[in-house]
Amino acid sequence: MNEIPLSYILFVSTALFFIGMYGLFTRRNMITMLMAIELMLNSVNINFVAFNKYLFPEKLDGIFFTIFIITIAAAEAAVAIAIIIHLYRNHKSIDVDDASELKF
Amino acid sequence: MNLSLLIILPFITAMGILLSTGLKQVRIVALAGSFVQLGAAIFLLIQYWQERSAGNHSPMLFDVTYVWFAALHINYHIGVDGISIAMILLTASVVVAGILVSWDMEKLHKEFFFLLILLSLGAYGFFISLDLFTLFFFLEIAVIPKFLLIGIWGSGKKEYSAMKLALMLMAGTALIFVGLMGVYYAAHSFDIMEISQMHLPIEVQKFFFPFAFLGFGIFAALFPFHTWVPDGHASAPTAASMFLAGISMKLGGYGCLRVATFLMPDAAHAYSWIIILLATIAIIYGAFATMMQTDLKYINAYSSISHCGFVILGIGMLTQTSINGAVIQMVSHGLMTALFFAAIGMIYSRTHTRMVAQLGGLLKVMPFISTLFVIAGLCSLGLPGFSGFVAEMTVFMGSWQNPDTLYRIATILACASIVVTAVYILRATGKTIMGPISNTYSHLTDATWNEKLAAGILVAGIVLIGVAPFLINQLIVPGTENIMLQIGKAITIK
Amino acid sequence: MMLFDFFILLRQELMITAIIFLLLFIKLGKERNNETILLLVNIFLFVNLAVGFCCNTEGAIFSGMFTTNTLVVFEKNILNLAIWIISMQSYAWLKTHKQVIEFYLLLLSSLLGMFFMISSGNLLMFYLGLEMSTIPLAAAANFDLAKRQSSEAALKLIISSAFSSGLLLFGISFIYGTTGTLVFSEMATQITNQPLQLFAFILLFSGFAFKISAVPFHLWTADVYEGAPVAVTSFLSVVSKAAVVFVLVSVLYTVFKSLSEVWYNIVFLIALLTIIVGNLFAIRQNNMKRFLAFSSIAQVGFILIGIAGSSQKGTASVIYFLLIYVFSNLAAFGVVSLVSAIKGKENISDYKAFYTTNPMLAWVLTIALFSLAGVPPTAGFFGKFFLLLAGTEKGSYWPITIAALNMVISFYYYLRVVKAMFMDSNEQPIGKIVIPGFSKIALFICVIGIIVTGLFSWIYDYIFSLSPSF
Amino acid sequence: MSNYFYIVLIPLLPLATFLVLGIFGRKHFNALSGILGTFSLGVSTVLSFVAAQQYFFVDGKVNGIYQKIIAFKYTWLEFSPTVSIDMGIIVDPISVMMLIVVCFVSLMVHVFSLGYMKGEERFATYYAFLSLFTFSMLGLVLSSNIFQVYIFWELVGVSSFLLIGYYFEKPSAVAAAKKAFIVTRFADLGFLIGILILAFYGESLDIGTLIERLTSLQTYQFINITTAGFLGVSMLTWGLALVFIGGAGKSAMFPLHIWLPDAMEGPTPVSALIHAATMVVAGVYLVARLFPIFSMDGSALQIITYTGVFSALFAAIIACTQTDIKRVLAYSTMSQIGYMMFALGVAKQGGENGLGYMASMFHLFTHAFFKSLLFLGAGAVIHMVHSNDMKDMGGLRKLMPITHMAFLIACLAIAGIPPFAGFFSKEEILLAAYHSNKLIYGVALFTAALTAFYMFRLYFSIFWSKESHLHNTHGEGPLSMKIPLIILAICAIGVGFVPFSSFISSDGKGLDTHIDILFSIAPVGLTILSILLAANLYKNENAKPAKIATSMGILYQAAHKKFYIDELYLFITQKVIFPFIGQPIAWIDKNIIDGFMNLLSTITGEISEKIKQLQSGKVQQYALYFFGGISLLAVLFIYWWK
Amino acid sequence: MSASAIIFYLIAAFILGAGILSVTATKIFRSAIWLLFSLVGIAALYFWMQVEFIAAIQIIVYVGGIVVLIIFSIFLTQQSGKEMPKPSLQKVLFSILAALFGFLFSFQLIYEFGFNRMTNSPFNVTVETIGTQMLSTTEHGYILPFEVVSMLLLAAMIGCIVIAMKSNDEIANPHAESDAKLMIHTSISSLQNEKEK
Repeated sequence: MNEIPLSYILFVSTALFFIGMYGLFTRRNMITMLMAIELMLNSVNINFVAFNKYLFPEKLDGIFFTIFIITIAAAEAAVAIAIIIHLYRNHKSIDVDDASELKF
Repeated sequence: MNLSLLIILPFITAMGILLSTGLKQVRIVALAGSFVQLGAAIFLLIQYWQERSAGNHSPMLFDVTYVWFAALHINYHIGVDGISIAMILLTASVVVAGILVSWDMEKLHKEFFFLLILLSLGAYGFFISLDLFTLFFFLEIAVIPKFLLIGIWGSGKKEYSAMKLALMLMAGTALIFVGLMGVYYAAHSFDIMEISQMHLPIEVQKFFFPFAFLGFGIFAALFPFHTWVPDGHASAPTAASMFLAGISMKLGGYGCLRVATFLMPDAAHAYSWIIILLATIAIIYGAFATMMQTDLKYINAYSSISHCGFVILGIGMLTQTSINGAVIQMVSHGLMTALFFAAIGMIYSRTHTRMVAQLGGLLKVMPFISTLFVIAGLCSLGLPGFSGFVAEMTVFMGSWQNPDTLYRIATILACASIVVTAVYILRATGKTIMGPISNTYSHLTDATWNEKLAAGILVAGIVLIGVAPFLINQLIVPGTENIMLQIGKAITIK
Repeated sequence: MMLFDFFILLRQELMITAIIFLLLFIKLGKERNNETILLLVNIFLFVNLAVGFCCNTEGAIFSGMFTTNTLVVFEKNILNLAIWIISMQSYAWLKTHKQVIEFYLLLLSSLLGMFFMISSGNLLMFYLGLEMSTIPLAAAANFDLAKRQSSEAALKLIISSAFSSGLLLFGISFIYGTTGTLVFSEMATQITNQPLQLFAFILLFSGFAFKISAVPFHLWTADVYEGAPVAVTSFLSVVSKAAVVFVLVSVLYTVFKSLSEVWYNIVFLIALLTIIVGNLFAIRQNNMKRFLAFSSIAQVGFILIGIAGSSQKGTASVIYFLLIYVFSNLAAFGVVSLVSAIKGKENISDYKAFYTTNPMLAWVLTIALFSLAGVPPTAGFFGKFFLLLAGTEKGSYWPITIAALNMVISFYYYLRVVKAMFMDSNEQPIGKIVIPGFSKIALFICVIGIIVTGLFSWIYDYIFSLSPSF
Repeated sequence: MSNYFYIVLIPLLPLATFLVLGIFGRKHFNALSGILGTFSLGVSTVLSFVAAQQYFFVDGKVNGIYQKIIAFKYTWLEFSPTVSIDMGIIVDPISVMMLIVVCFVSLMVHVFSLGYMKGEERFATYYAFLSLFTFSMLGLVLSSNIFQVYIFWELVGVSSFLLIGYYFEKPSAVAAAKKAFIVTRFADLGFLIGILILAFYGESLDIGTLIERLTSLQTYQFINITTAGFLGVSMLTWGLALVFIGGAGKSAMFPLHIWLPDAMEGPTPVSALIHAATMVVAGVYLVARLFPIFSMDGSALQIITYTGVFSALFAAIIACTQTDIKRVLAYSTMSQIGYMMFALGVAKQGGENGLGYMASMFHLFTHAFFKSLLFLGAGAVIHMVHSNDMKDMGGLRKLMPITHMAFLIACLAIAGIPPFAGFFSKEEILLAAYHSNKLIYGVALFTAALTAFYMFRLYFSIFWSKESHLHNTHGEGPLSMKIPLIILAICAIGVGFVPFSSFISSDGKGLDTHIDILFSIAPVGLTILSILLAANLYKNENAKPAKIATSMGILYQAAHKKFYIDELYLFITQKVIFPFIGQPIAWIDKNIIDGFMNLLSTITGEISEKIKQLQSGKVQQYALYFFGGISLLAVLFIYWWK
Repeated sequence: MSASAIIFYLIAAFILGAGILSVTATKIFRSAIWLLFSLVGIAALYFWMQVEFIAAIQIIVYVGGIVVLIIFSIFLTQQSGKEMPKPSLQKVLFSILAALFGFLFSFQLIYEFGFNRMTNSPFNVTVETIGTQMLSTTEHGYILPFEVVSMLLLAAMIGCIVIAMKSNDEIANPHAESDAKLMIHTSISSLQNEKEK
């Protein structure tokens, strides 16, 4: 597998990151925005694992970082979804543009 | 004498005001406090004489230094020379007068007197502090009370004026701050005397002098940054106007002298022509603008611009005599304008108008107040026997010592302003004091005891300086000589 | 290392955790009325604050993941003080609230996160602390359950913080990739100004900037502040900001020291932007909380200038200013929260003629605003002065001039509020407010702090002696 | 020479009176204040006579030369070690002479006012002001320091302002007072700058020092001031000319004379004191005081001469056409002062050439008496008729014989009929003019004729002309008004015989003068002719004057309208300065400078309105900006900054 | 090229394709599924990189936890079937620009940096090493973060409960609560099974 250089994997992760960002920018549905964020976090995970494997195999920093990122991502998602649901109860909509009363 | 007394006394007074209840108590406390301050100031003067006559020639007397913020070399360093003492006396007398004229202040009296005292505290601190940080600290203390005084107790478009005044003065302090920073990082000290010992690099001076001078200049109504003066003075309640013109405009002049010129003499030389230009414009321009005003307070405010022009001119001319003149002019203008505003306030409180056109013949019903008005007017047009004459003539003499033709022309223009002054003063006097009286005013009453006392103190000061100028001259000369020493250094270095 | 030392070093974190569990038990136990709970909580918090001051020891444990020293302890004490004051101020609001304990649980766990973040020795702990301080807050922002705006605020907070942490992680991953370590001390030697590392740094910095709401990463701030309950707003504006600034200072000064001439410019640029934009937005606001939000943005700009100074002065001045900022801002928020909790009014126009009905509160608010504006003799003057003084260290005078002149604008809007309270007239002014005892104490502490912190120099000297030389 | 120290009391007594009356008078002893003032002034007068006696006859003369004695000196304000204002008292011939004139005339006026101003509400104030004026005038004449002169110069100005505006409820009076003050102030500006110039080059303000430095050709001060120049004119000339402008302003020389006629709005005794005898001659006195320096500079003297002679003629012509008796007197005063001026102008320093100097002083001396007499007489008349206009008068000689006699004497004196006082002094002046410049002599001669003409026009139309229709209600007025008239009349006859020239001369040596009969024929003859003409025209009411007036046509109109000088001034102030300087500046200040300050705030507000779209409330946009910020920073600092 | 390379390319293509589809799909349910696929693809990538443990967690937490959670919430908000509103064109434009720029910029930087330093030292990430390190307080010990994270999860749980729980006046909504609980459960369990090792 060594003929796949690190930069290829980084290409994938970076691309995924910005795909996620694109999704965050464009999606008007809050839940889909959340998905986009998950994509971004995953790309970061890929980075960490890849770096750890390719460059610094002697320590497992990257791996652990990935684990914690996953956990926190879960927590974040949970809270976010709770908020979204509550918002849905109040606004009867989960279109992010409807949640823009606070401005200027 | 322990100079900190000059800060502690107002502080105690202010606390006392906060603790006391009811107009009667409050004003008694305030008056007592202010009189004690006046006493302290006079005591200081006496001690100063004794020290000097005992042959103490150190530039600053009674100076005390406490380390304040050791890490930043900030000290609480205070001390006085003749100039500061003159200013302190001015402040003390204006404070007494101001409290006396606002004797019947009903609305929020406690706050009113508290703010007055607070303002005076700032002024005292400013005049005695020899550390740039302390100086700046007290300078800003003196700003905000004005805003509240004008905004709460003022008349006319008071909020606008108050806001304008506060913002312009704050802009001034901002500029001053930058100047201080420059000095600080060049000298690694805030101590005025220390800095004056070392000689700041020319380019530093050239860069930061404008900041400092402009900043203080805004306080001293330097053209074209004078526009806070008319509105501010016009909208302010009487006492506040007196404080504004009598004290806080002097902060600017004193700062220009003590900080900008004293610490950055080379730059002062380099820029003196600009300063003189602006000052001359201010003098002439202010005078002509005054000629067009119809509101007594506006008249006095604009004339203040013109008169403070003399202060700036004197400083800009950089000769010993002219600087003496500038200092005397500060004191004289302080007393004179305070008196003028007091008189205007008395008239306004009776006739409820300040419009020249609506007044007339007041001399018949209120001779005392009218006399005050005339005295203030004559002092302002530089009549011998009053302080204004001494100050202006000293400035002229000093300015004339610069042989340069442009300076000469500036001086002559400045002299010419005394004619214009005569015109507008006599116009105002003729219309309000003299002439036929309209019978709506025929029942009005003359000054009450407190007004008389207030006016008495101010008039006494004016006449004393006017009749015996050698006193104030001897008082301030050592200080100005000290400043001239710096300037002299600058020339020799050039 | 003795086990005991562990406890000494971790005592503040342990205190918080203990309180959290105590509260949990109380919750699980039988129903109690809010008064008793609040009383207990405030006592706990006071004890917590007190514990912070005892027995200072320095050291690093968990293989350097948790490091602490006197300065860090002091910073944590500031935060403890802040949360104590906040909890006393929000008494009026919480007294009628259903989920008091949950509220405190969230606040405290967020505080715990901040503590770990402050004393974090490596990026992992830093990241965990950051998230831990954010996520509960997002939930807490939603605590006005009935209010639409509250949930909108929460949403905005969680979404944008998730986004920013995504970028932050992206940056961290590159730092890890280029240096091969997550430990600050090892990292510092390996940071050079290679483009990728610069990029990583900028991403990381943006994460910080987001948390302290510096322009252009500030846009969530005002909305969240306005929507969230006042208690949360004051927590966000004071505590979380302060915590992140503490970390930012140490990270910039130690980890990225080698990039200092680069980040000097970045920080200065951001600082000026922040001040200007914050001011420009603040002058237009009518809602008190929103107004304070923008004013606090402007304040952050000044803090950044102080940071840019990059010297011992810089550190000291920043921490000093934050202490003052705690007092001033909390005093302001205290009054605002009282008014909004008791009278339900939050607009500046409602505050017209406030002085006639509530002179005491009016004075407190005035003093607070003056302190924020930097008017002597309040402490704010000293704070601002020293910040700018530190910022001038490297001799960039024109930016300082701009900053100084911006203070004039800030004066305008602070004075606007004062004007409304003292000078304007109003048909139906806010009625007389009966101040609860706790709020009284809190406001008193704030005012005392505002006066004392400035005039008595030993506080600054103490901080200065603690802060490391650059 | 401290044995002159008591002279200090002469000015200080009136000052004390002023303070006492000014502060307490009106409330406590309004009626008595007249007596008080008169008494204290009487003391001063006595003292001044004592001083004169001591100076002229006892110890003033040291080996044939009258010394300049500094009786007293105190450094009042020190500008720099060399330049300082010293309050001093100089005792020399002219100061002593002026001392006598001022005190004496002032005393007369005080006495006269006792009756004239009786029952005034502000009686005390009136006397306070009189005392103030007397004090200032005395201070002026005694000044040893040029700046001291300026100080008292201003003070007399303001006291004249106060006295003119005494009837402050009359708008005309207020206007006149303002006019007087402002015009003289304008002139004083010249004086001030002149002082500055002289002081700068002379390096002193002390008159004595200045004189000795600027009169000897060797001193470097003199060399500097003559070599330094501006616009091609030497600084000496500038300085002196400017000083002279100051003098011209006070002494109502053309074109600064416009305030004098209006000043007649004041009470008549005041006019007699200030605007006839004392203050208006201050200019002459100033020039005389600095005469040694003036004599060093020909062009300055030229200016003085021509201004003086022209003013004399100009005023005389106008005087022929006025109908307000006080205005006639005012113009005559102006014309007489013109005499004094050009007399100084034609003089030289020392010896025979100093004749003009002596003559001018002499005329000043005599003029003081008969002119104040004229004014007091006029006062008495007005007091009787309650009008200033000739048309309301006529045939009063029966009603007020004493006044009539006094007035007649005065007229003869001013016309220069021997042996009355005016004759002697005028002779000397004409003589001096004759020796120096024929043209001036001619003009002077013509003016003398005119003087006689208009004075007698005045005299006849008051006392003869038509029969008086008003019947004698109250007599000529109280004794207090008669006595001064009588005393002054006697003086008007007598003072001519004083051996003036032996006391006063340009160099203090004194010079012997004699009346040259042959020379006197021409002026006296002319004078008598013009008196006859006046008698012919005005002794009885007839139409001739009107005819002549119409025949003169435009010329008469011009003269009657005072050659439209007032209108010119009015035009300049009202139509030029106010609308074209004052208003524009006021406008600029309100709209441009203040407008700029306001503009700043509005701009700030505008910007904040504009950028509020940033805060759109849409969280996605926030994220976009967030990332935008990052990319901006990245690009900026990764590619540009290095 | 070798098999693993081809596999990598396939996986990469799959991840990216699914990702793109998940952010562009018009039906929310579909995009959720695409997200699922993309996440699975990432898990596959981990397998390919021989970090099986991470892959396992990836599948358990993401696939088993988060995506399920998301799908629940989609049901809760009754959105499953219908078309989602299109974003405005300008928004799309800006977003594409931003994303493209970001991608090119950062990848260019990465490429410039060129992580060429390849170590062939063995990279053995066995489960027990992870387990021991996770709970050890010594060098390379991660006990502190582990505890911190558990506190965080506790806080998050509380937050979710309070927010999602209907206040008493409304009828309790079982789902919301259960969502939260379930999510917490999954994530904690994911940690449990590490502990066991």
